[in-house]
Amino acid sequence: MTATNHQQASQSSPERDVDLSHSLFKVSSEPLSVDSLVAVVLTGGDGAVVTFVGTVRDNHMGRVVLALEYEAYGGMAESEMEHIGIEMIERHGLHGIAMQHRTGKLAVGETSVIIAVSSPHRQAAFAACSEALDMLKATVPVWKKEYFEDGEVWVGQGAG
Amino acid sequence: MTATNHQQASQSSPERDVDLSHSLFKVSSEPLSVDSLVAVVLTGGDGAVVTFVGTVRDNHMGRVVLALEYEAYGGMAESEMEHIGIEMIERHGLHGIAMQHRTGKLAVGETSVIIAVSSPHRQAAFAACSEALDMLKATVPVWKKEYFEDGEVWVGQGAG
Amino acid sequence: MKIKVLLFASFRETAGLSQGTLEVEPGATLGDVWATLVAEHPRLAPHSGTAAYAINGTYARPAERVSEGDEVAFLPPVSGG
Amino acid sequence: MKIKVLLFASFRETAGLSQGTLEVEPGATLGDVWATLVAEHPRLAPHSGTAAYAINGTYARPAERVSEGDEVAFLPPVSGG
Repeated sequence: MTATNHQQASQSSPERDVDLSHSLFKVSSEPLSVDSLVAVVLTGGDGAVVTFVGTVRDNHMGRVVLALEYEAYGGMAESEMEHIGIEMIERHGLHGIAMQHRTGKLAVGETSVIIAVSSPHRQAAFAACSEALDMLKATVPVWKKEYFEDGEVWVGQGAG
Repeated sequence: MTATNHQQASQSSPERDVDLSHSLFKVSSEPLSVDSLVAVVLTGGDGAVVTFVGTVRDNHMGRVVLALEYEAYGGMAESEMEHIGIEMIERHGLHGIAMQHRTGKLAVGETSVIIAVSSPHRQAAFAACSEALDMLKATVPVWKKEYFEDGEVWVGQGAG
Repeated sequence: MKIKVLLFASFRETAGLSQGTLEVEPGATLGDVWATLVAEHPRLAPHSGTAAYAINGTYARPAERVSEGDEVAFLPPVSGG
Repeated sequence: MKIKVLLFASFRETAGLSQGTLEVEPGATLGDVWATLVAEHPRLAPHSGTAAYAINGTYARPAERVSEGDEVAFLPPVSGG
């Protein structure tokens, strides 16, 4: 059985009045571009964009990793990323935040996730990018399977 | 008189044994690309690349900024960036670091500087990128002129 | 009443099922839905302690009640990034 | 002896000169070179407290001696980024 994305409409946040015109929250199988996401979040009022680029590493816990496969609950993942984004915008006064996660099987060196945040000032941008990443790893419904030379395993899910 | 870059050969650092094969230190007038610098610093052993993208902001101290002009002591600037890069690699265990600064007159929204660092782990990458930026702003011989509607001024240099 | 159930990652592979429809009693909670699912797919039982629950794309607690036509998802510990 | 002098940004504009050659005494320090330069371009004088010095592309202190053919640069407070 192949991984599938279960899509649903991204939830809006009518309870808060946050400008998301320079923000983006997306889960898809398409390759990621940092420059594209920087262009999304940048406004004329910004002096700083900080980005995090997560890539497939060739090892984990001392074992050789051949590839990673990402599966997502697409609609909910985008909705959870939006919640994180709104919280970061409010807490750090960002002008924009983009969070995009790739799904499917990725080779070593390929990009799995990018977070880009724009802010008038660099300290807020670094803090928000780092916090958004921690929150993504804690709450956004995406799962990672590691492919080794002698098998495969879903990360952190116990015996399959 | 137009701004000129005074080039000299980039200094090597024979006193230290640091692998700079995934690092780059460059000052030039060409446009900057985040994806290009991510590709420079990324190795198969990395899971994290953090980048800082500095852009021209449309205001400063309450005044409307029309453009910025950057001038550099090119050879020395690249040499100072390399010193910073080596210090960051040694302190944070980075695999690579790229620092590229653009010179010339830039419009609002254009990118003036990019720093990209790669690391097996995200905390080191965030810390190193932020520290490298602070050091760049403190020691790398690059100067910024702000163009306002009613004049122009070199930043932080007193009366011209 | 009928609800839609989604499974992901190791849960999906363990049950051999990515989505399906379950018949549950009116007033059933998410915990009841999970118990019904585990009765059909006993190999999911070891995951009872780690599963997170969602209704219609939002995290929810086990005591939350489901309604006809809800989309209920059972989520292994997330590992994105 | 002859040395090469580079000026940047506000220093360059103030002196109306981006590079030139100065004749200084053997044994002259960077501070002496700056003083010679200020004598030729008095409008640089107000910047004496903020100028940083470099010899051949490396920061150096005012007491450092220069040698024939050195490239000496006087740097306003940097403002890159």
